[in-house]
Amino acid sequence: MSEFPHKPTRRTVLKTGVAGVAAGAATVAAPMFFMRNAWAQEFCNMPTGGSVTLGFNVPQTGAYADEGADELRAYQLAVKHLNGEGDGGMINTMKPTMLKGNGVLGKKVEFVTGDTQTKSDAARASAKRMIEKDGAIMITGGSSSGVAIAVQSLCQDTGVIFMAGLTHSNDTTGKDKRRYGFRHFFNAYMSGLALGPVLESAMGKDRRAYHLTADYTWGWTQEESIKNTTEGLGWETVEAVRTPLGAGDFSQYLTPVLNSGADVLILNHYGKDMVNSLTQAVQFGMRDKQVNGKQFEVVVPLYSRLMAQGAGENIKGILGTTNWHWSLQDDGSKAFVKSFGQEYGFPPSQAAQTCYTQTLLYANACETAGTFAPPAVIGALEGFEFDGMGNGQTLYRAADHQCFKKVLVVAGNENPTSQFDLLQVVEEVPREQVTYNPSIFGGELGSADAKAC
Amino acid sequence: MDAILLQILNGLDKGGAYALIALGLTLVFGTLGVVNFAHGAIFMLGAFCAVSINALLKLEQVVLDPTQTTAWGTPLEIRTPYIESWLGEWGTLLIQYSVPISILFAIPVMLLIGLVMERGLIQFFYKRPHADQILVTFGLAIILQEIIKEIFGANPIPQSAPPLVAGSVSITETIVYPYWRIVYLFFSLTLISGVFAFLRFTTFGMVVRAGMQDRETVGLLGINIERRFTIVFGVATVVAGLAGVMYTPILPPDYHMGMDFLVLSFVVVVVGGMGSLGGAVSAGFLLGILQSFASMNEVNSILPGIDQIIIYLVAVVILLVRPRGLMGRKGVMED
Amino acid sequence: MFGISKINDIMLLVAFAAIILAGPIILEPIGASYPDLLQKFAIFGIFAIGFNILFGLTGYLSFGHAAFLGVGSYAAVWSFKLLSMNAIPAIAIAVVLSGLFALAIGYVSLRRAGIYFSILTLAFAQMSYNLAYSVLTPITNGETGLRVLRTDPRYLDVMFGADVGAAQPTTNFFGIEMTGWPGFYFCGIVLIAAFAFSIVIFRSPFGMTLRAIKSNQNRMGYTGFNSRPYLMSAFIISGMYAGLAGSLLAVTDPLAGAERMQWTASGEVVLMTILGGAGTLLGPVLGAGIIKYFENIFSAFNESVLNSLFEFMPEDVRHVVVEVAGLFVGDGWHLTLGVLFMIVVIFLPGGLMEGAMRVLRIKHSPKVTNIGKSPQRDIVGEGAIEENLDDRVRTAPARSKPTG
Amino acid sequence: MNNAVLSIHDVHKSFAGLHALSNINLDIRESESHAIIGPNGAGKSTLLNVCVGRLAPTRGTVLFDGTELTGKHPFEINQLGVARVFQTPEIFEDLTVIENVMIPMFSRRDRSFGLNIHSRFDEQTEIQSESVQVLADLGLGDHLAHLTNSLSRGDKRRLELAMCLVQHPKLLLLDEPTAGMARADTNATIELLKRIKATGITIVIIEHDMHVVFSLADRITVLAGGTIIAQGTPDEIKGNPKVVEAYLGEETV
Repeated sequence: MSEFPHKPTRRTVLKTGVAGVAAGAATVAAPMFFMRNAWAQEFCNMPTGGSVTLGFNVPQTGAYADEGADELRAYQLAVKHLNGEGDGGMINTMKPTMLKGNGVLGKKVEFVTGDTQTKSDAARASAKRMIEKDGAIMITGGSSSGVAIAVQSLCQDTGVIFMAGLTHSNDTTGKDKRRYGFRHFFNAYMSGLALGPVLESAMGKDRRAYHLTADYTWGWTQEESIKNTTEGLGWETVEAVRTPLGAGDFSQYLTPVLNSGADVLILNHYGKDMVNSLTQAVQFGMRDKQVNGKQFEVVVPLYSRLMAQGAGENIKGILGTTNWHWSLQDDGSKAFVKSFGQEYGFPPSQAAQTCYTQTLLYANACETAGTFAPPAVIGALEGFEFDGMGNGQTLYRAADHQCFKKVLVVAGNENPTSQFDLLQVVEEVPREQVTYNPSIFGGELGSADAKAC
Repeated sequence: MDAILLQILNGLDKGGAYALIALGLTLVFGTLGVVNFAHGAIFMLGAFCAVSINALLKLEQVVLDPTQTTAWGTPLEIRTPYIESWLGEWGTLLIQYSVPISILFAIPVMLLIGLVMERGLIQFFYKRPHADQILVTFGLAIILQEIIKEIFGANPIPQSAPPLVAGSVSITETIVYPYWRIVYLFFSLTLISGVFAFLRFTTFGMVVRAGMQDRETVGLLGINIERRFTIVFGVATVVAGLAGVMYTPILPPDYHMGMDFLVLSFVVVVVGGMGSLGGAVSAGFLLGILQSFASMNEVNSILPGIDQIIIYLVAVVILLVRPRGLMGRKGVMED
Repeated sequence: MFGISKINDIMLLVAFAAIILAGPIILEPIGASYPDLLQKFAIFGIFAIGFNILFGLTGYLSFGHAAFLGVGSYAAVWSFKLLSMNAIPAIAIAVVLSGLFALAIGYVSLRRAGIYFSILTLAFAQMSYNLAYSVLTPITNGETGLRVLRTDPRYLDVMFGADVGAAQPTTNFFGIEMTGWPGFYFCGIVLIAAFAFSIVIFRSPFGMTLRAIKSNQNRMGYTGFNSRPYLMSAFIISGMYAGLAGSLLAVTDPLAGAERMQWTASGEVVLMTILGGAGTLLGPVLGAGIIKYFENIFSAFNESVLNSLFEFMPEDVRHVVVEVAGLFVGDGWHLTLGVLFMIVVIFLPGGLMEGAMRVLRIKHSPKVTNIGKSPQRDIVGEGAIEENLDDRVRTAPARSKPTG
Repeated sequence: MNNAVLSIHDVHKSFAGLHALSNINLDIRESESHAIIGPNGAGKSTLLNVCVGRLAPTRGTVLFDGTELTGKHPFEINQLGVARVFQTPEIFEDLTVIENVMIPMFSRRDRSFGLNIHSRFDEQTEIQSESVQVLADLGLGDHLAHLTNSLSRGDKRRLELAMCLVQHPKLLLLDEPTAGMARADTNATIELLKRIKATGITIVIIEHDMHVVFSLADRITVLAGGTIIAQGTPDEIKGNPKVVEAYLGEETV
């Protein structure tokens, strides 16, 4: 029927399967036999027509819905640019590039969308729909690490490339890395490495830190990474307290901080939790306090503009890291902000930038490889070195599929000139400083073999 | 010692919110016999009253400045709230005091919402079993929540406390507490006493209390108990709504905050005793304080994760050893 | 006299089986014919059937059934990790464990009835979820979810000489991989079996006793029944159904996340059951299908899909229509769900099955006034309770009426 | 007096200091019809509730067939052979008439619990035909497959009686079986109860209607203010001045 524009590409297969049921009555083995033969493609969802379908899997409901909406905007923009519509955005600044603005490998780019609900189950169900029903050749998106890891391992199993969206946990390209999964976004470990020197110069070597950590995987990896860094500086960790996800009111975790002798509060929270804990920490007067003869400081290792909006004035002057910010003045960033801003009327978020870039990088890898076959595309992405995408010279490291690029240390803007001008770049930490040895996290990539899905 | 004192303060604060929501829930249950799963959503609507007023006050006049451009090439917009350009500093002051102003606005709005809800939906469910009431109000909660999300987005929207009571006060050398939280605590105590006084000292309240004891008899006296109960529903809505308004500076509101509070406040009602006003209030404060204590490092190191389940654990224990709740009347829902 | 016979039930079951197995063709026109969604239909159908055995028959509204689903999933994944990638031990362990879990929770929760029971189950489920998400991470792998790794021991597989650790393992049923269409047929057949068992329960004296408990628990006491073990059995059976569904989730996709234990997930199965019609046989399966369809298909409608859908309209009209429709699909699918749900609770407490009976104008089907209070037993046969009774009564050996 | 089926010995029941029953000693003999009468608030229903385990007496014992009843659950007491009809019929409103009657029979067969899922409810032919018989007997033969909420009040009472009778109880407790009935209906009920009595079941009946009491009762106990003020055959009671004063007086004046 016409209302479902992306017809299943394997109608015939279905019919064979169902005919099998009809004919073979109760036996189950028969249809499966037929199906397996019918599915013998070269690789999963090989595009056969004049178009190629990408799957954009973002949170549309739940706490990260706004972030998901921004990601989706970026994806739509990327598709436009790939198909040669609009001003081309970062296609013009990317180097080296094989993209010509005529689709990918001459095929028009189409897309399907899905709702991850920020739940692993829902995200996998949605990704499976894209793979099984809509014939997506690549899945991208996600706004939390749990989801990214869950979808990434699904993609490994089905042989579909996954270009992770916003995911900051070390695990995504650490112990849970996969051959079919790629991450452009930075991670908690890099946040720690980047923050270290800045914290040192801003707060000195003699500090006592108190961590509040969201009690789940991402929170723990970030806590560990930041602790490593700060303890390396000579800071003392007074306490690291786990807070339940979605606690709402954090007062019972904040009051002990004040009398613990700590003079730095590190909030390993994200999203709503971060908005709440930071707002409340400021209300408790933490930013006006003097402890141990020093100004009490709050640090939020991972920042995003949407969170900054949620926390309002409370973020002023608070340090953190971010993957990218729209106020950067390199050609790539300027080009991207320009086309995004003209399209939607406001600047893109870091989530939008990473999603846009990932889409372009995938398309470029296909062009480079000359095929959509995942093993070749993976080969083209691994070790790919590029520039002009807003993050300076960037390397997609082959060993763990993590992008290495500069990390921005930012602080809440004291005098914002507009409602979007919330963060201010304090330092652009060079790539060399945040590069680490891939072996520290373990994990294995697995095989790149093509699979018939 | 200070730590304990602070945790009691935290608990009272949290408890204030629980108690205000639970008060309405239990009032509605005691009078109308309705289990209202949309009560959390009402709390959320109250919070968004504050957001709306703030947004209205901040309605901006946009002037394009052709000499400056944005990063994407359009002329820079210079935004000033209309109210500031009309009233100058007074306008700024109004924006800063948007939360207290919202209270004035929220009372009629929430009352209206309550009456519409009761007349439009709840009244048809008086005779239906609790399960039906739970389900229909649960559906309503989803709808209200999605409408708010459609209008305001999913991201929390911060509201600031008026400058007069922003920041924190030092009670002693080591006890520093946010001004607004103290205001909130007093506010909730006042509101609770207001509701109690209303029920105790007005004839209206007396009829309502009598109706809670024995609906049939009061009905037999020729008093139109139904109409009064409609107003009671409105009062419960206003109480939850005001709790929502006042909570915005503490917790930047988002569309889902109602659901987060709903389950907790239900537990509070059950622990206090279904239909018992005093029970709801005392259980609210009690659970708030217990939750605060359970979150202390000293406690958590002995019983890891206890802070995440303490409220539910208390509910389970109470329901088993004293099914009518702390202050519930004997025989009410005691099966 | 009961308006329904064994033959009716067998016919119902056969028709049901035929529809399930032919699902891939039947659902093709509405775009739902792909393995993952059909697997979900089957799995959540089982979940809802099980929930209905508790809620539909006894009227006890549990808000914590997702906990059993979660336990089933975790148990199954652990079986994959420690024993074998074969689905059978995983399912068996999951069903047993969730049954035990239901025994423990039921023992406590069933001491209370009504809304107290609901709150107790809710409290238990929330505790399970909170713990699974954080403190129990060594068992549940927290936020990321428990997954099968290449390096897991799998003692049973090793014993039977499988080459463990060579490649990323996949779940199987004696060699048949449990993904894609085979996965669906496997779940479908389990669903048919689960449905058959629910017919057995519904038609058995046990099932009738459960209905009687719902109808008047007080009278049950004066009739010599101890309600507690009946309720307990219903609770455990329904928990085991949930565990079965959870294990199938893991079989088709070996990852168990904590979110599936959240109370909103419990709310979802309540929605499914009521939407379809609590207390009916087919209703829960229907409800599960509709909600999963919404979740997966409606949520994927974006503006471009809508535009092409309403292409036949003139530009301006289309713009408005797309704008309005956009509120209810894509990121607004929760709104549609809420609206649909309220409509059902308010106007059609018997769920869609009651609606179907009204449309089909089955005679004497009494109007359902409360959820779950449906005197109608099912669309097939029992809807016409009063139809063929008169003949039977006449043949019954009636003595003269004593009331002269 | 050694053939007592139910013997109530020194039973006291008080609610928050209020004495609802005090010093009740009463023996119900086998196969007799025993009426308990008394003005409103005399404690008749309380006494019945104590007998079926709904209320626990504050003091005293209730023996049924030599078994102590106090502290037992209603379902256990029922299984010993005590059935009760309520003032407002307690039936299964959502089930059909025949189902209402079959369920008590399952209880008789399975005792308090049976996980009967190996057979179909509608294939219990023995139970079914007995139910049909009893229902036809009570004049409900036309309503077998009707939902009970469509029955008239009188029919509901008869149904409840049928539910008790199929269990073949040794003792049948009736709480105002004719309250609110029209004369003709009352008479029909009296006839019915006479026939039940003829089968040898022991009956305890609480009744306001003296016509019913004197047509049925072998013996009568008069309660007033929570104590027994008189006991004896109908003739003895009729002539008892205490009873006339306490109870009959107000009615016969």
